[in-house]
Amino acid sequence: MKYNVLIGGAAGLGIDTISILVEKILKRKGFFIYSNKDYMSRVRGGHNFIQVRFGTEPIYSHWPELDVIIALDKETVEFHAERLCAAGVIICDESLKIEYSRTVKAPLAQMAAEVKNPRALGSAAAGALLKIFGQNLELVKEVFIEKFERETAESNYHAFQLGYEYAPKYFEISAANKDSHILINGNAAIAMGALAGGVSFYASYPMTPATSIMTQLSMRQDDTGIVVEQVEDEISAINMALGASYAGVRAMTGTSGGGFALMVEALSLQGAMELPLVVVNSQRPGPSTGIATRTEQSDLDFVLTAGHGEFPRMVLAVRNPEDAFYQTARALNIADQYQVLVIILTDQYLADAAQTIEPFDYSRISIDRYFAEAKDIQGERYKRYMPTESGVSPRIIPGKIAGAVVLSDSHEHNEYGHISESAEIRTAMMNKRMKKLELLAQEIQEPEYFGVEKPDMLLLGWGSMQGPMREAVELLMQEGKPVGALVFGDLYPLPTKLLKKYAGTAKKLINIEQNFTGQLAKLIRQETGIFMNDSILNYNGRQLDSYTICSRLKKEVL
Amino acid sequence: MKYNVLIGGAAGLGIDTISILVEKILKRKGFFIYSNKDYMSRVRGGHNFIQVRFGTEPIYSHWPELDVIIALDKETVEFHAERLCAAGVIICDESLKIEYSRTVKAPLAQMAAEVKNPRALGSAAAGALLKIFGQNLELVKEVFIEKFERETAESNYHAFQLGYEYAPKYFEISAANKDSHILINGNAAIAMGALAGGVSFYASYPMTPATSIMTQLSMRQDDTGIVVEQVEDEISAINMALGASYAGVRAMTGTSGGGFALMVEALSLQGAMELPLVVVNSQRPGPSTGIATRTEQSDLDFVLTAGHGEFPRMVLAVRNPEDAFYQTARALNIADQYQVLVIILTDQYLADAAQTIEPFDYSRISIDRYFAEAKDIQGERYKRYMPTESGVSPRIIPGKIAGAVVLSDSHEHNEYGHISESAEIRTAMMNKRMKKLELLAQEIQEPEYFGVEKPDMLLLGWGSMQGPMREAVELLMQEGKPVGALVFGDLYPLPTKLLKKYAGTAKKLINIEQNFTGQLAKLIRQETGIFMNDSILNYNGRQLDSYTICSRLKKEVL
Amino acid sequence: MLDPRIYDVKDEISWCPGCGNYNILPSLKQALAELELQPHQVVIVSGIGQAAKTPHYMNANGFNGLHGRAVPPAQGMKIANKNLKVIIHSGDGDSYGEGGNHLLHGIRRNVDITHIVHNNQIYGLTKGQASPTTALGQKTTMQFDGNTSDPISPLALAVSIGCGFVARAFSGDKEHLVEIMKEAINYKGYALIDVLQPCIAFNKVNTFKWYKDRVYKIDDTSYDNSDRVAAFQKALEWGDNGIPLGVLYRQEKSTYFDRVSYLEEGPALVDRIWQPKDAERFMEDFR
Amino acid sequence: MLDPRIYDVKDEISWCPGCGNYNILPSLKQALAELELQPHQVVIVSGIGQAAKTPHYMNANGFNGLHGRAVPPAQGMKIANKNLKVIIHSGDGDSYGEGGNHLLHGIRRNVDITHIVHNNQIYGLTKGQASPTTALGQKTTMQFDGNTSDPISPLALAVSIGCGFVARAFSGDKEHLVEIMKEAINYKGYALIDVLQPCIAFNKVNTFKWYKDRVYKIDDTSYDNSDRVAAFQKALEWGDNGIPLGVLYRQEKSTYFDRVSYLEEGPALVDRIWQPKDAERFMEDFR
Ligand SMILES: Cc1ncc(C[n+]2csc(CCOP(=O)(O)OP(=O)(O)O)c2C)c(N)n1
Ligand SMILES: Cc1ncc(C[n+]2csc(CCOP(=O)(O)OP(=O)(O)O)c2C)c(N)n1
Ligand code: SF4
Ligand code: SF4
Ligand SMILES: [Mg+2]
Ligand SMILES: [Mg+2]
Repeated sequence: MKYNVLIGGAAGLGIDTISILVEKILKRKGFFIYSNKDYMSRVRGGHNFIQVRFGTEPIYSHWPELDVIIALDKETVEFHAERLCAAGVIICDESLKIEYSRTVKAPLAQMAAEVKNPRALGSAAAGALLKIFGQNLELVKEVFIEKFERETAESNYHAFQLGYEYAPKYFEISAANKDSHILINGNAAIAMGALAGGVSFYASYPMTPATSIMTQLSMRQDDTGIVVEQVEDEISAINMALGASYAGVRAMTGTSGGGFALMVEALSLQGAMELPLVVVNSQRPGPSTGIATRTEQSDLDFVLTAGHGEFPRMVLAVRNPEDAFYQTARALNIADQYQVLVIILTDQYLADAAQTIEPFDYSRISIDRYFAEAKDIQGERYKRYMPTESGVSPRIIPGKIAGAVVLSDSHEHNEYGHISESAEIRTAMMNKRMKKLELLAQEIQEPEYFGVEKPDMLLLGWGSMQGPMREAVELLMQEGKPVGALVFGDLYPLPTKLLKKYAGTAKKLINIEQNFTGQLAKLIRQETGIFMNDSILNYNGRQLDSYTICSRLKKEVL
Repeated sequence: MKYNVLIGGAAGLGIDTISILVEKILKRKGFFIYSNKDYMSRVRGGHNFIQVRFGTEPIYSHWPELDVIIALDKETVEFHAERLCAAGVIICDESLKIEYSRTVKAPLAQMAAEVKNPRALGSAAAGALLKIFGQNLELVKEVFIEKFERETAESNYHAFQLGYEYAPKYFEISAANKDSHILINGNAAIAMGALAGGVSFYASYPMTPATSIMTQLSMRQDDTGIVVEQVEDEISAINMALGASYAGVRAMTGTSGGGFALMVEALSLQGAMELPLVVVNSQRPGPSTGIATRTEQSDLDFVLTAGHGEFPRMVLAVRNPEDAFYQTARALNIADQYQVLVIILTDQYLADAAQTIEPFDYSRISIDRYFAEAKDIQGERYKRYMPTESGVSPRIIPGKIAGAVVLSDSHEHNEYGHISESAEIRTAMMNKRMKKLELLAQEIQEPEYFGVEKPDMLLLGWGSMQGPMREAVELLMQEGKPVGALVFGDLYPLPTKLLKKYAGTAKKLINIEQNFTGQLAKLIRQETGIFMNDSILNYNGRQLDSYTICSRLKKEVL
Repeated sequence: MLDPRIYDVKDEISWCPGCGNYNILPSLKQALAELELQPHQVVIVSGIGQAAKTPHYMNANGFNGLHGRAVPPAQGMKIANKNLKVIIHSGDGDSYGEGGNHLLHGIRRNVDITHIVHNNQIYGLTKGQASPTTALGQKTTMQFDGNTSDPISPLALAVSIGCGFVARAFSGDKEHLVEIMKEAINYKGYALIDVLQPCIAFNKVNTFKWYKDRVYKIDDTSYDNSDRVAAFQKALEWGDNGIPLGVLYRQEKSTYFDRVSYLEEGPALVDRIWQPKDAERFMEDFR
Repeated sequence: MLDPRIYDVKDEISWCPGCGNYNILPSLKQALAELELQPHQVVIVSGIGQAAKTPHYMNANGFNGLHGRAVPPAQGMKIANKNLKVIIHSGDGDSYGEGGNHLLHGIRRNVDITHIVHNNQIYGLTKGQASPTTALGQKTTMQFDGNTSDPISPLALAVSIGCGFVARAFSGDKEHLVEIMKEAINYKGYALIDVLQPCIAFNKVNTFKWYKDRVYKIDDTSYDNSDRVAAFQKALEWGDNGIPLGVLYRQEKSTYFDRVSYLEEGPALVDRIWQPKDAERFMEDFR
């Protein structure tokens, strides 16, 4: 059983606070949660909303039909009332002129006034909501105490109680289990993965929807002894990270497409210097500034070949908060092991979508640095780019071994790192570097598969489409459709085993992507010659949900 | 009949002057010329050389076998003597200790001393060369008068005469025709095309091998009234060009891969604003600084998708100086007509390779600006992004029409250019912009084809590979091989008519590229599903010649 | 004088109620109207940020480009059409952070444009991180333990590069702001105005009151604003000892147009008359 | 003192014979040797250009990065390992042109690095175009009718941003150069040395003789280099009236390490001890 609540209003009215309260309380009561955000690029005004889905089974994505709307303003009702299901309820302040019959017009402002805290209006609304879903008050007060300062906790909890008392009960749902989950969004999970993976240096410039990765790290820098540096521009961010990587620490940077574009020259520097580096691109709709606070998957083909000249790289997309955690830690290891660039793709949808998941298993994470030691360095002069069978040269930390100096160079260079224009050395160095692509191909993880054993219709997607596609497959299977979905995490080198297996027998291949040109389909064509038969593409800045996927499949494809 | 001369020495010794003299004189005498440069990234010292091929038939490329070496230092002989053909001759100063039998050890330094101009040594060597090829002195003096200041012209010509008198005659060649050609390299031809095409503003930052485009324009800015601005960085170059384009002038910028990387964010701005823009990327070996003064074709896949988000673009590669001229002028028109980005790819080989070609036909060039006028603007408020059937909106020059203001925006916007986050407007604007890809597809020119009517073996290449591949096909056809070559100029949208025609019947498809990963092959796979059977790839910074292509084909493929 | 309302547009403004930007916008309209400039003669150029939304809130030509990159297109369009009045409106992060290099070299190039910085000493649009003018040690939504970089003095910086018009205004003093804007727009060359602008949402230190309590107007009778060293000294004044408002430095110098003489003397570049055949003569160089 | 020859490498140097860079290289070796720094304790960081080839001509750790981007990696590696002596050697184009923004913000950040600019007032490696320090009107291989931008005074710029160590030296005066280098390397914070360096190939105006005839050493007894306004005035001195050499401005101030106290107090970041399990406690925030 699942319910879906929308909390809407202008920026600055406090929908965030309501959703945090509601999510935390429902989580503590043992429900599964999935919440996602839809907000405008402004600080006050406009129209923002958060959708909180909760229920007794795991939830992987958002959903269009609403059971309850908490409307902090009239627009919220105007924009979303049509999505209310038949039994749906609206909660709002009594002052709003709303016609809809099943509306709980509570004196929310008055309740806030009663507790002498005008900002506690949202807590009153949260109280009404909890009552509507027939929840008791167990575990609630604790959440207020955690979230607010002492005095405001009192007044907010009081307002909550008033709202709770006022509202009728509409729905019946109770959680079967005790809460054992964490509730975390994609960006926080990346930050947690980076911390677990031993990142020591994160240089970045604020850019939505990547900023919160930096914030999550920054708030813990004291505690961990890492350095999080906000720099003057993205060019500095990546070059500074490369400098730190050269000096031997795990370094990382993150940004969105426009900032990533500014990093492109230095991606290629990574290629020449063979310094481990992890770069996160949290995508939003382009081109250019586009829509700053919305979602898209349109940077895949860009990041696959970003950078002048040729050098190996790995590109992966994270699919949900759990994946984001483990993959970030994995990326740091791969970058170190092969001295390569690893690009992590995420997007605004995932960045801001919070999900209840199993607690991270830290024993699954290791920090593998692959440094050479004094005894491993052959000969008298250290060869930073020593030819080896694998293409990976022994790397040391500058300053740690007396007598050994480390020379890294952006030009073509010989094994010592010295500039060289020799045709032979050039060819050898290109071969050495590009050979790592073979090693990376061995590291590659196959896409996740959901569906029947032999699907007639194979859906293909990547990254944040995982949740919606997983749910869509479930819905279609319930209708008896012979369907399956491959959702790629690792994208380059492209894993092709499962792809070839399922594509070999499926009658229809359909890529589902949040972009215009079908970038995954293009990559698959390029790497395998496999063509899609059809595609579901969406590029309006909002994530497709499983419902829409199913109905578009039926309308456009089936 | 063709001969091949190499002029070699350290940077700063004056090999440029010798080659200019030799090329000009031979040209004036009615020979066809093809010369190319191989130089190091330094101002003095090292080893540089220029190869000058000349003959009685058109020449399309360089050639490995040498007939004459002018050696200004010993290294020149050490490095290149093995390439001398049996009848080959070396010219050098008597002081050089050289063992080779057919060496004209002339007292070049002494001749220079005799004319009281130590820098005239090269002219003496040029004189010796002319004599060796049995040329008379007709039309020679004029070249000295043109090239040097009054007094130095005298002394240099005198030195030339001394060298001429000293040397014996070795070869017999005479030109059939009067000189009617121009002798121009790829970068100068791009600049000439830009001037003919009415470029008014060129903003750029020096970067080899693109700098000489700016130099060629800069030296004529007074004369033409255009503005050539050297800016602080490449980010400024492209943004300034976009500002100028917004204001209504034809604007262009040029750089090499590293500078292009810095422009990537603004490419995407072009996409959002729909401002006409032409960007030249003159390629050199990467990754990163790579080898600054050498050649490569490794930025194709990079420029195809450079920029975050999705927007239409056209990518073309110029194939020789003649092509460079016409294509640059064409690019400026296409950019204006569709308000798109046109990326022109060239490379160091072509940038510095001079060829005798038919004079440019200026009557073939037109400057078509496609501006709307006051009467074309419907309604009261100007809609910069008015929806139209074609996707191209009427564009006006800001400031020219009282009452009409032009708003260009990097965000997603409505038809007026105002920020919008609406899902509907977003979708409509994406559709509008991307629709231009269909228009561009109609503009696309098919690749050039050389070879037999139904080739068994089809070679595929692009850009500067045209000359070497054309000659390679001729050589293979002389051997009776059923071979053909498609050389792409327009690359994106990819023209596929001839490709499908020839690929349909050929038994072997082989891409020949100056890169590691076979980027054209990848593009063809992606766009058509056609896979190559084999490839000849070279990435040592030196351009493949036809001889090497043929021998590698025989060794690796046939 | 024109009616400033010709610059109005109906589109909704998305700044927070109470934001300092609300005073700058009408000041600009007022200044332009007083200068008798029509909307189509003016271009408002910006980067990205709250301040950088200004082109959307004006009926004038507008170019809302990339974060940090307002200066290059502004120069490009002025060079292309010298008849346009080109005015940059952008934030402190945009102008001094991401765009620092263009400011530096824009001043050197001395194209005749006006650069108005809405300096709220914070990154507003991205929700409160430190900007290049945020005080050392100030806590923000990103710098939890306080900002670790020294703030710059934008005016001292501009004076050091030789900017010929360097001024400061306060969004809370509209009349003065309008006067400074007019003077800057009329100045021939690169003119920089740093406008103190409270961000009520994210800068809880440099509030309206904080500025109001500290700003004072330079005394034109005793202060010689053509003295570069004195201007530098004045530009360093900040904080509790007072924050000077006014034109701190003014120097007439040759502009880009003086230096590229055919631009100064001839028609605007956009009006250049040119046919392909006009370029044919350059082929002679390759004969 | 160490033997400066431990810094020698055998690889060929590709600078033009007679280039001013030839004096800077041994000065650096001398300074490092006198400071008893071993090659593995030092990193030479550079961008791209003739000056930027320095890391290749030294037996020390080296990072020869991107054009204009020497400052960011230098800061990154110093933050990562505070035990390294990080010294930037790069050109005027690199440091003040393409890299201008990083200089500005590097100074603000005040990481303890030394930035030595080989200022030949020209782009050497790319064959003679104007740099940000080329004189207005000077003809070059690109500016055929003369440079149209005002040159900057790098020292005035650095003083204006509050750089705590701002000096000028001349490649023709090795002894003085070595002394300045030593002082800069020992200084705690961002130290900038602008070294006048004749480019014999492309700058025919600012020749060895041109510099030689104009440079003079600041008189330490009468000049107070802790006075920022005086330093600014001194920094503006240029050309026929004399070019001052020496430490124009010196101010002790808190460095980046002082501001991020656990870096100052703890081990170097590269020696941080950390296990995945150490991060487990942060999961509590998501319960
Ligand atoms: C390349 C790039 N990096 C980062 C951003 C995100 N961004 C948008 S506005 C802004 C800061 C704005 O601060 P400021 O210029 O001071 O303007 P304010 O909002 O304070 O008026 C940032 C970092 C971006 N749009 N582009
Ligand atoms: C992004 C980028 N743009 C341009 C270049 C080309 N480039 C290399 S060095 C240089 C200028 C060097 O001038 P300067 O820094 O003064 O050094 P110098 O050679 O005079 O010592 C330029 C423009 C480059 N390598 N990278
Ligand atoms: S965030 Fe600050 S600068 Fe932005 S609109 Fe709100 S008050 Fe103004
Ligand atoms: S070009 Fe100039 S700076 Fe470069 S090595 Fe030669 S003299 Fe020195
Ligand atoms: Mg700001
Ligand atoms: Mg220089």
